[in-house]
Amino acid sequence: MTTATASTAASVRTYRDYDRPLWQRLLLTREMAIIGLLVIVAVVATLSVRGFGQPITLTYLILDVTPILLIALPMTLIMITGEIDLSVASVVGLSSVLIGVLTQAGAPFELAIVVALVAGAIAGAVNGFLVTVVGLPSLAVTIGTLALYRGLAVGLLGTTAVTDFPEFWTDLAKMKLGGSNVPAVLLLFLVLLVVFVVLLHFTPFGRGIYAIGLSKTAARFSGVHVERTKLVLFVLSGTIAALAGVYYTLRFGSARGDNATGLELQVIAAVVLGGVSVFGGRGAIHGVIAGVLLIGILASALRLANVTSDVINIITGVLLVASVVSNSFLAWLRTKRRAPGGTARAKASAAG
Amino acid sequence: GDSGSGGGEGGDSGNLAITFLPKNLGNPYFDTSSSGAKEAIGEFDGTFAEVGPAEATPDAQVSYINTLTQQGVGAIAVSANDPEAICDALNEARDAGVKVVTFDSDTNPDCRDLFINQADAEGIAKVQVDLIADQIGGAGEIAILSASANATNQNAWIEMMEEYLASDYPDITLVETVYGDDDDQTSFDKTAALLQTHPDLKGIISPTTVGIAAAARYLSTSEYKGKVALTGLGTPNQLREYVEDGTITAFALWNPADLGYLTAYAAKALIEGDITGAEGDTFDAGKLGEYTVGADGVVLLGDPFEFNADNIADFDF
Amino acid sequence: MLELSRVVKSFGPVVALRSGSLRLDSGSIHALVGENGAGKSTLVKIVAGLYRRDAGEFRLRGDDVDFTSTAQSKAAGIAVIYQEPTLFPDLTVTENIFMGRQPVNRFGRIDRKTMRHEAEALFQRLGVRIDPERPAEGLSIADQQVIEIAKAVSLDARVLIMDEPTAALSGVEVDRLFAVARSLRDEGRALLFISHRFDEIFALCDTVTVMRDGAYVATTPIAETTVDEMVRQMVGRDVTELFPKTEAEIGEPLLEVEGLTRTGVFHDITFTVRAGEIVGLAGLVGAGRSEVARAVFGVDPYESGAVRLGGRTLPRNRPDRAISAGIALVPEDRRKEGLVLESSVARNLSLVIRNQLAKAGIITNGAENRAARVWASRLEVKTNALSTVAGTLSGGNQQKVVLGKWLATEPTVLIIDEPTRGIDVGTKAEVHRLLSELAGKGMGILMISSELPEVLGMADRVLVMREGRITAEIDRADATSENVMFAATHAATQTPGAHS
Amino acid sequence: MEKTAVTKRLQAVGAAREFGILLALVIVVIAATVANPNFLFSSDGWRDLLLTPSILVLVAIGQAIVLITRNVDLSVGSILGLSAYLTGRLFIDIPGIPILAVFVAAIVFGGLLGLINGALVAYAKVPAMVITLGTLYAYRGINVLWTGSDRVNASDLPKDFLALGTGQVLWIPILTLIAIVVLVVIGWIMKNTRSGREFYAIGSDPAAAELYGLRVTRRLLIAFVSSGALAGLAGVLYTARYGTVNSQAGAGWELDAVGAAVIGGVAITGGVGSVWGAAIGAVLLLTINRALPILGIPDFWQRAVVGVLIIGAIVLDRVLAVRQKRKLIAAREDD
Ligand SMILES: Nc1ncnc2c1ncn2[C@@H]1O[C@H](COP(=O)(O)OP(=O)(O)OP(=O)(O)O)[C@@H](O)[C@H]1O
Ligand SMILES: Nc1ncnc2c1ncn2[C@@H]1O[C@H](COP(=O)(O)OP(=O)(O)OP(=O)(O)O)[C@@H](O)[C@H]1O
Ligand SMILES: [Mg+2]
Ligand SMILES: [Mg+2]
Repeated sequence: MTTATASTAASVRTYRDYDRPLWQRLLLTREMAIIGLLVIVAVVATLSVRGFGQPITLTYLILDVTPILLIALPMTLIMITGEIDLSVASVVGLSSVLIGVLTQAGAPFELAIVVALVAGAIAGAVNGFLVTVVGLPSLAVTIGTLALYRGLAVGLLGTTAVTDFPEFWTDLAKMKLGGSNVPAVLLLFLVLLVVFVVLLHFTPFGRGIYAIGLSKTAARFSGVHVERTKLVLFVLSGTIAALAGVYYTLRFGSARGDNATGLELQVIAAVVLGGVSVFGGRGAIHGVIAGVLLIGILASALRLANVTSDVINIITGVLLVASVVSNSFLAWLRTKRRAPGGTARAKASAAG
Repeated sequence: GDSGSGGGEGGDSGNLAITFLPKNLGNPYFDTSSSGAKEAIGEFDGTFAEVGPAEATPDAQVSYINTLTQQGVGAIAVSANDPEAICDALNEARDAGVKVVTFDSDTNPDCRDLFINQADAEGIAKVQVDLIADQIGGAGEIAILSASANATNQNAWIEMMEEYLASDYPDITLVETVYGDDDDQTSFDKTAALLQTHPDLKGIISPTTVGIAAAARYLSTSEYKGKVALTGLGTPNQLREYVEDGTITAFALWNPADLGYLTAYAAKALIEGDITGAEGDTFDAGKLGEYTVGADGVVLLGDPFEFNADNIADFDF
Repeated sequence: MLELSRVVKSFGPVVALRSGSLRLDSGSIHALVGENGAGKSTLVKIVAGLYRRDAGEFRLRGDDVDFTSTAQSKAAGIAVIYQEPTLFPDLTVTENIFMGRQPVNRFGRIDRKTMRHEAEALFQRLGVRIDPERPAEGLSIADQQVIEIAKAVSLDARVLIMDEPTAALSGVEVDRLFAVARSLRDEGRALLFISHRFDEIFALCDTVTVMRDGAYVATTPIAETTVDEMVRQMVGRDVTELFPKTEAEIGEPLLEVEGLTRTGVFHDITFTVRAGEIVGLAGLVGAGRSEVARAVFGVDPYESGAVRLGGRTLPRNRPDRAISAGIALVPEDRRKEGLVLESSVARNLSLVIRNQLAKAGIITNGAENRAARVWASRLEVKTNALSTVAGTLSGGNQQKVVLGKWLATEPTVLIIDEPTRGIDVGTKAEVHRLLSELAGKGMGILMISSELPEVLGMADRVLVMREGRITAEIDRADATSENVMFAATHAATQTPGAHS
Repeated sequence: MEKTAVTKRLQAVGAAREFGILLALVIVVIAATVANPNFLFSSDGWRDLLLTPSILVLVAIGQAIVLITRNVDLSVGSILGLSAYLTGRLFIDIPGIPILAVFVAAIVFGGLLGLINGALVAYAKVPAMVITLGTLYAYRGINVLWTGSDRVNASDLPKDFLALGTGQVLWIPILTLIAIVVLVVIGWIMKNTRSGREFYAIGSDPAAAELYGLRVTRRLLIAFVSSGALAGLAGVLYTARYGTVNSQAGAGWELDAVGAAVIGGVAITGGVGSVWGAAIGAVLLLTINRALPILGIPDFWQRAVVGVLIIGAIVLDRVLAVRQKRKLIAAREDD
């Protein structure tokens, strides 16, 4: 009789969708903390740094951070699966050099772009192959391909820098949207942003990415194609890096083997700052965008205030460390507060 | 931000805020040129500033040019890491009313107002080839240790050197050109590699101050000391001990301090509207006297100077 | 010697130990029994200093103690063999045994020769042949267990705790271990022995403590109790009540596995699961049952053989294809394989069906929540919100979520590995009722279980595996605990003789 | 108990791992020497063969210790740069300071920077990669801030000190001797002492190391301090060898160090490899760099070859590991 009552009671059990109200879910997140910091920095910079408030600041900021923004999109997805791609900046260089070499050889520029993008996809596929099929750690693999792709880039072009590109294309890279101060390249980014936001947050594929990052085994047992997912992401990363290489070449009007050297660390720093866990499974694209912009605005404002690049480096480094350590610190604080009778046990252990 | 407080908006003829943007910071050559610039700017009461990237890449220079544009400085004096890559940024600066003077390493002529040339390329190439030919007796294998592979000025000189070698010294063969990226360690290691790769090497030309110092340091402790000649462009302070110990017999350079000094005065003349950069314009350059703008907006500092054991004690830079 | 009383330990919302008590005496072997999830291992880990208790008393030789690290318990003379072997795969067997306390000469140099001789002497005493210089990587579960034993014995501890040391051992190895254990007892040490095998407990131990649902039930001298009595204390009611198997109509073959082989793991596995049928797969831990299930489902590779579902051969290594063909696998280790622990209940319940939930390729939280709500309420998962993180649910509710996420795929064949491991008594009955119900609706079920009563109670047909091979196939009517155990421990498929 | 055939085979394979790199090194040296006898048979050739890799060897040893514990230290290049500049400053600001004191100061300084890394990793329990990426930036920034556009020149340094950078004792450069002494000592510790073996245990299975009651936190601190201190020592030697130090000294060395260790058979997943392998990896990496021009491969392609080498090494490692695992499983089948 009692069981019957219990089961009726249970069958009318209702489930709320969420255990926290909407505003808490939206506002009390790691991403919002970064966005908040971004807003504060932007406001403080506008008020206190001479020259920061001009519209041209926005133009330069967008032009400067676009390659990082672009590469950060696939990097976010890769890092959410718990992997990493250190070779992106080298792919930027390689794609830039390929465009240079082909243009120099007289190939149509459109063809050069296509070849560069395909080469980027292949470079990503090589990374992906080594990580998923051969089963190597991505950190080691992409340290290797970081050297390899950069080496190919430098080797292909040697001493020269190709600087002669069709004006149509170089103008396109710097074109501003209808008389405003906003560079048109922002549109390219916005299109990709929509694609990646949908891919990560609104598709079954994206659900798989998070599952892989939180538990590779459980994802595999749930029918998520772990290897294929990672392979696709590495190919995407290579392709977007190559696209960033095209932009890089056009913006500076110069194809050089050493283009974008060291950019990988900036991208990863921004992604981690934006709330993506290097253990995988956590992070969202809006946080990453905020992370990129935060570093970009800080650098821009500090440069304007005649603060040298070294201080910008220190701030980037400290932000990075602080952002991961603060998480652990908060978790530690919470457990400390929650642990009952901590002192009593401390006494017991002293006695024993 | 003291450079910003130097005057009103850019283009204003009273804004004597002149910012120097060398290829990279921490390069003694540019330290010297900046000291000359500072002296000049002090003389005419302008505001001197120096900014720059840690590594000699054009994309890093672009960010600084953009920032200077935003700050609305009176003039930018830049030594270009790439003739093309920083062009658009410079043109945007000029559109915003900032005067642009290149020194040491030029960009394309249409993205700056003036180029202050330390010495004409021909003269630089000639003096270095003559020096090495003299030191190795006019025949044998030589190599070049340059800065980065894309350095505009070095590449131009190397091209001239090749032509001059072919026409005047047929017995000298240039076996290899390597690039030390204006980095001590790289230049040092490249010197070692050169000597290994070419056992019959007679001489090395290093047309960059970082390169020649690193090469001298390697040579001075190696078995090749005194056997392989070394010359190029260097500063007396860096090379003094190698001239004294016989690693180097002679080398050349203009006075980088004078280069910076002249650049500063040229920037001032541009800002104040005394000149526009057209051929034939003349301007006053303080203690250096009067200079005339040549074709393509180039101002020539003078002939390179030859340093050797007899005169090196007279210089301190 | 060692005494724990009313010890409490919880992991977030999961209360693993409500009130654990235990007393060990010198010169005696004490047994600790209880169902899966009763809290035995948790108690052991508190003694070992791996967990700190939330409340309760812990005294060693009369002094209150509170270990904060395993080093402290080691120093206090307590040696522990954990349930899961914990070896360093890259180091040699010898190094594994002596790590952190290797013999050294006066320059601090590790004396490898002495160390190896000691390891050899230990193996001699335990009667096994393991090369002390080989890496631990790739050792069989049994050999790993032997090394754990050697490690504990070599510590020369005053208290030796063994958490299911015999689970993977063969008869001879067990006998050797018992001989060692008795000699240690005779030297005056205190031993704790955890096992699910009653025959071993009666053969070895002097006293027994029974636990149920994280709480102490009773301590009795072994001579004064019986198996029935212990089982009653463990489960709190008669065992047979737990398995309300209803007869179902058995139909066409659904899943056909033929000659499946993976070198070193399983061999020539052939069996069929038909519609409406529950096939039990029994055997000792380490027999290779889970590996077979994983290979059939496609998460593990196999070298030869074929898996057919409804006559169509499934490709290897493709769990996604197995899922779309209609197979579901509720895996053995739900915390690692079954759930994305840090994800919400809704995400877990909808993970496998994410492709069906997507409209035009787009999936939304709303669609996931709707689907999840259906299964959460059908299985009566105890939680308030669908956004609850799965890892914070109690074990039984986690198992329900795993079941739910697989039932949501509407499979034709359900493979379920250890369906009730670590589940409380009430939920256990619910799971069993659910399984019967599903079979009644025509689903084919392959149930792997280490609990004999569960297999005997639920299965229409019992397959028994031993060392990677199927050694017997027994119909429901003929299946007894004797003949299943016999097949699980003996190579030949002869009719069982009198088994002790 | 006599060794089984499998074990013997396995040990042969394990030994082959380091032997293989050594063999590759010998082949490179022979090939380069055949192409140009000066590569080996001239006093400079011989000296540079030993001298060039010595500094990287030290950094790679430190990196290997950290990698063996399943962590990584990306900040070594920045630490090297800072301590190299510190070395120069000490000589400039304290005229007549004993050389030994400078060594001690730089090593302690590097060790402290390593301690910061170690403490953040061990106590905050955050991945070493992020932490050391952060300190890579921060330390380099501090370096640039401190150095500015200043630089240390050879003329600022005592002659005796500079002589260390090029001097030899019986045909062997002093820097190489220092590297060898460090290698032998640390190699011995890693192989023969309890603490050394605990590094391996921690990297092999961190969870099991906790179960064993190993002092994981302390070991991690020691690993990072060692890595920092060795980078500090490398900084002093860098100054002695190159004579000039600017704010970018050691930039990019972190990837060379990780690359050297990985080529030398240290697994990035911890528990496997030796400092000897890392050292040979460092020598191989730099010797290949020097040999490529002699073998007629232009300057510009050298980075690509290095990349191929790193990938080749980790692929080889993986193949060997898979083969070993398969053999062990097959062996289980036999008995
Ligand atoms: N680290 C943990 N986090 C959360 N819950 C845990 C943890 N460890 C154990 N539990 C839970 O605590 C309960 C007791 O587990 P314990 O391992 O002590 O059982 P046991 O008696 O040893 O069972 P078995 O016979 O299966 O080994 C189980 O419900 C288990 O799921
Ligand atoms: N880590 C391992 N390394 C090597 N072999 C292993 C390992 N784990 C399991 N094995 C082997 O795989 C086979 C099957 O092991 P497993 O424990 O999965 O079997 P099982 O019958 O499913 O037992 P359980 O009751 O635990 O589910 C055994 O031969 C065992 O020795
Ligand atoms: Mg247990
Ligand atoms: Mg199993």
